[in-house]
Amino acid sequence: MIFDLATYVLTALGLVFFTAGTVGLIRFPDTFSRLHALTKADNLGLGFIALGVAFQVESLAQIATLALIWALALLAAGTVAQLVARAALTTSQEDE
Amino acid sequence: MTLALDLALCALILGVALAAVAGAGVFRAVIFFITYGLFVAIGWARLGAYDVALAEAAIGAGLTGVLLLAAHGRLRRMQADTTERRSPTLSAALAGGAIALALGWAWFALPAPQPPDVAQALPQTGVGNPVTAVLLNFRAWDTLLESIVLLAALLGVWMLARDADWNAPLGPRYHARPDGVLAYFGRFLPPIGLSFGVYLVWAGAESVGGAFQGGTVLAGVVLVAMMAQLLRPPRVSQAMLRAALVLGPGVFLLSGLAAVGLGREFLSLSPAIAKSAILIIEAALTISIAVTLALLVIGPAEDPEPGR
Amino acid sequence: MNLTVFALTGAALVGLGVYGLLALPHLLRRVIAFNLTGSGLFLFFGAAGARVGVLDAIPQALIITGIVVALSASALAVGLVVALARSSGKVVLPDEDPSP
Amino acid sequence: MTALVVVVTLPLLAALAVLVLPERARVKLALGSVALGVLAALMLARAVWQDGAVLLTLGGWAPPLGIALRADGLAAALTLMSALVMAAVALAARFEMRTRRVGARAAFGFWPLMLLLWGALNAVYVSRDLFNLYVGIELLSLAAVALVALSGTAQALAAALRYMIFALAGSLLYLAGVVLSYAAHGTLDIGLLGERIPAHSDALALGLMTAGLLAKTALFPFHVWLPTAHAAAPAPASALLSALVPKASFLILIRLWFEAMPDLASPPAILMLAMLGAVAVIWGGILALVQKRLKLIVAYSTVAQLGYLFMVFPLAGGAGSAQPWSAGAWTGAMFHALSHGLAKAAMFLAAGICIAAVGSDRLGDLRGLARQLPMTSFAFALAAITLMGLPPSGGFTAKYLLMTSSFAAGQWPWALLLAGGGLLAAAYLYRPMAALFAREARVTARPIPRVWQAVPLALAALSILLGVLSATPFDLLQIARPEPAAEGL
Amino acid sequence: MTLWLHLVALGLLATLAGALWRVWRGPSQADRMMAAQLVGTGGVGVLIVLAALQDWALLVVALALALLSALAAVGFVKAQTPDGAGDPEEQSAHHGGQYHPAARQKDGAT
Repeated sequence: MIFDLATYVLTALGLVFFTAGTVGLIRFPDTFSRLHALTKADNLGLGFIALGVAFQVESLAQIATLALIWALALLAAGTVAQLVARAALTTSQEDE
Repeated sequence: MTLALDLALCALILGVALAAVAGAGVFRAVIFFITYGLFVAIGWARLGAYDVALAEAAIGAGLTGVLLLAAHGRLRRMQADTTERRSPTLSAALAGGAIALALGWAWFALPAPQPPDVAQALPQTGVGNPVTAVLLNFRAWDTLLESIVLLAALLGVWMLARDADWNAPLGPRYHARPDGVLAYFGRFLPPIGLSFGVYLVWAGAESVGGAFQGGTVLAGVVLVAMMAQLLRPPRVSQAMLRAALVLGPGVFLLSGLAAVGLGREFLSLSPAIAKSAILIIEAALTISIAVTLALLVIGPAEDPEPGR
Repeated sequence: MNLTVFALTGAALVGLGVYGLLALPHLLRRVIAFNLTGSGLFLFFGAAGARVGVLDAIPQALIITGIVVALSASALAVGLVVALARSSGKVVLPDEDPSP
Repeated sequence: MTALVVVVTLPLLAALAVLVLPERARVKLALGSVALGVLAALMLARAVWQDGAVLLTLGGWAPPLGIALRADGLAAALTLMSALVMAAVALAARFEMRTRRVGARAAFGFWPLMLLLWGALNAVYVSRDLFNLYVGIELLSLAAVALVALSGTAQALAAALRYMIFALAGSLLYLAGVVLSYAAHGTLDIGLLGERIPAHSDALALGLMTAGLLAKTALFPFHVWLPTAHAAAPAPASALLSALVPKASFLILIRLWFEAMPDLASPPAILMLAMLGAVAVIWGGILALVQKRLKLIVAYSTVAQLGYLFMVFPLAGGAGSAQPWSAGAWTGAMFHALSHGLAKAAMFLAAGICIAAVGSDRLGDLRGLARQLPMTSFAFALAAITLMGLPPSGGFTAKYLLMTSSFAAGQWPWALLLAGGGLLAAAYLYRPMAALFAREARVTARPIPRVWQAVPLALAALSILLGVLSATPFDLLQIARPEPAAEGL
Repeated sequence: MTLWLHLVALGLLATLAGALWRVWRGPSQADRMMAAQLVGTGGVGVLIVLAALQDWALLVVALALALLSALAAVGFVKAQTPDGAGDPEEQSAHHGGQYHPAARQKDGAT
């Protein structure tokens, strides 16, 4: 029961963060502030979703997989954000 | 509730596809196509086709995306001419509309036959995952030919090298700052990817996974390692490379012929050894698929500075 | 009902892809359209295979094979597009009919 | 049964071996495998001849669960014809695709691609499974596209891309039909589909598959990719592309319309296919008439010659299948496929020799070449006899059979078309022959090894022999010929 | 719980639709790519939720997606560098870590 409650709260939090990230992505004025807002929000969002779902799992292996997914997403997002920021810095332009 | 979810998902799939086809700009189309692969993978998950979802996530959202992004970058650097000729838009729209309507009509006209009973024959195949049983046992000939299709495509891509570049290493000369985040990422990812890919092949016998999915993940690992300059791009002439390419189809073909040698049908696996035989074939296939896919993405041999 | 949604989405994707394959001049976009058509077809196939309750394993296996074949074809097509652009400077097909 | 296994696996194994073995073993291995392939095809034909169709359920799983292979007389004949063409092409390529002539890249790539193409052809000839056929024709198309692009020029790349777009669109249409067939009947096996309970979606499925296969067979109006693609490839590759590749998709059409869904062969559909074939014969002939390059003439003649194959639909398909003349018409069309394969390969290989000798295939540059290359010019002339349908060639037997059945069926317009197409072929083939056999010699030709010159001659002679000794192939083609459709009556 | 998880999945899909707007709008290629990255992360989230709803085997799909969507982004970064094979960090190191207008050139034409 308490596990279910944790799931409700945590997934809702995750959803809030995802929404915040998207709003930032839409509303912020320039590429860099968008980038900045985005990476924070979606990592936290995914983290809360994974954590929330973790309260429903059937085995430890699934928790480990969830943790791995989150770690991977964190790492990838961090790396990619850094690289894209650099790339945008050196070659930033309106495309097409 | 599930209907709302599926409707939302399908609306996204269609919207993204429409944006990829109708939106101006090639780069935008490429990015929309990458997100398209992701939504379709979720769609497969909703349909209960987990093996397909895995393949679509790995191939549609991953490898095809890299392939198209790299090609777009090259075209941009060549400053290629995209002056467009007038296209027969109306007739194309009519053809597309007609085929969509025809398929839509067919959906409601289709009888629902009983499919072949895979479950009943499953115990004799040596594996518990029915999709793997179909791919590696019931319809092994398809899978064998498919692994050779990959090889044919790679040969075709290799033939696109300029004659002067033929002996150069394959693909672009990737380089990265040794202490930069890219190199760090390139060192961190391969161990995880490698174990995950191997896991997928091994697990594919009983649950979600399989040689193609595992091979695709491994190809992704190889690509990241190459992009982070941890792995040198090979040359066409390397014997090890060619051996890796033909290992999978070769083992598959020879095991099929071994059955003939033992007086059984071509490509048959006796239930007693089927499980281990399938694992061996899949392991060999995975290596070939991983190498072939990675090389398909990086492209033909090229010398970045011709004339030197 | 849910299956119908997926099947009709698949049918619409096929139509969209065929339109793109015929109407888009940029060759890279044609490759994308080809992939959309293929995956729409597979979606239709998947929905059809799921009508008997659980999804039939044979369509799943065929779809996986089809996805890999489509990737092979796309890779060759993309390679050809890049090679053509390198040697002729164009990303659209020249108007045809060779000089007799 | 063993022969069938060898026929489908040998080319693939050889392709893999060519990739791993060191360079000097490459050509020897390819030649050896081709020789073995001819032998295996002969064995298969003998097995079919003696015991009827050879059936193989792969992995021991009978359809609908598994895939069945079946070699009937037609498949055996096509396998043998392909093996002979492959052998000739390999012998010619030994000279033509040398590193010194075409560079290391093309000299390497040609061999595995040729072998893969061959493996795909054999797989398609004998497969009974619609999806397996899809994988087979994809392998075929990818190898063929790569062969077109082999020379690496901008023209070749554009031709390869145009071919690729048609091939991809064709595959998708075919695949759409396959999906509908499986969704409606739960099987992909051609034999089981023949016994199916008809569904409303069948006509759509057959229509989609047919449209896709027509694009791959390059039937008018889908022929636009063929001439440039076939002319852009190196001559040995052109020989394969023109002589063999369209036959594979045509064979699938035959399997669909005569075996899987013969009940759907309605008169309008059949007439439509035949009319497209007729237009192809005329239009391809006219375009061949105005070309100035030898390879383009030969390529456009392929567009025209493929049109004859579609005479099989009005004369032997649908309601006609139960008629006494249907056997003749069916066999005539298949005879045409065989003799055209041999003759067309001979022509392209001869064109390759001309290009090697004078460095061009413009008709003006070939004048008087017959003096320096008598064997090659004679080979071209013999092949031309087959394409015109003059006795005693295989082309004559084919047209004779088709013509007698069209008279017997009272469908004389097709007889008129056969005669007119023959005249047109004579007209467009006269021009290169007049150039080759002209009195004045414009250029001095580089010397060409006699063995190489003998290769197209042997193929052309075979295409004539097919007519002289037509009884055996005639009987072979009858073995396990599709039964007349019960509902066609 | 089932209902709630469905709602979460729907909510996630809705935010992804918002991110797609940015992919459409751009204006720079980096904007589109980052938005696609958010779509990727969100897609992983949806799959995790579906795993809880339908079958835990879907976690494997989520993992594969997380792994390979990073690959696409790295491919994008590579394609953005002047020779199509470099590393943005390396580039800025070359130019003394400074923003260098010369690298701006010839990118307008796509």
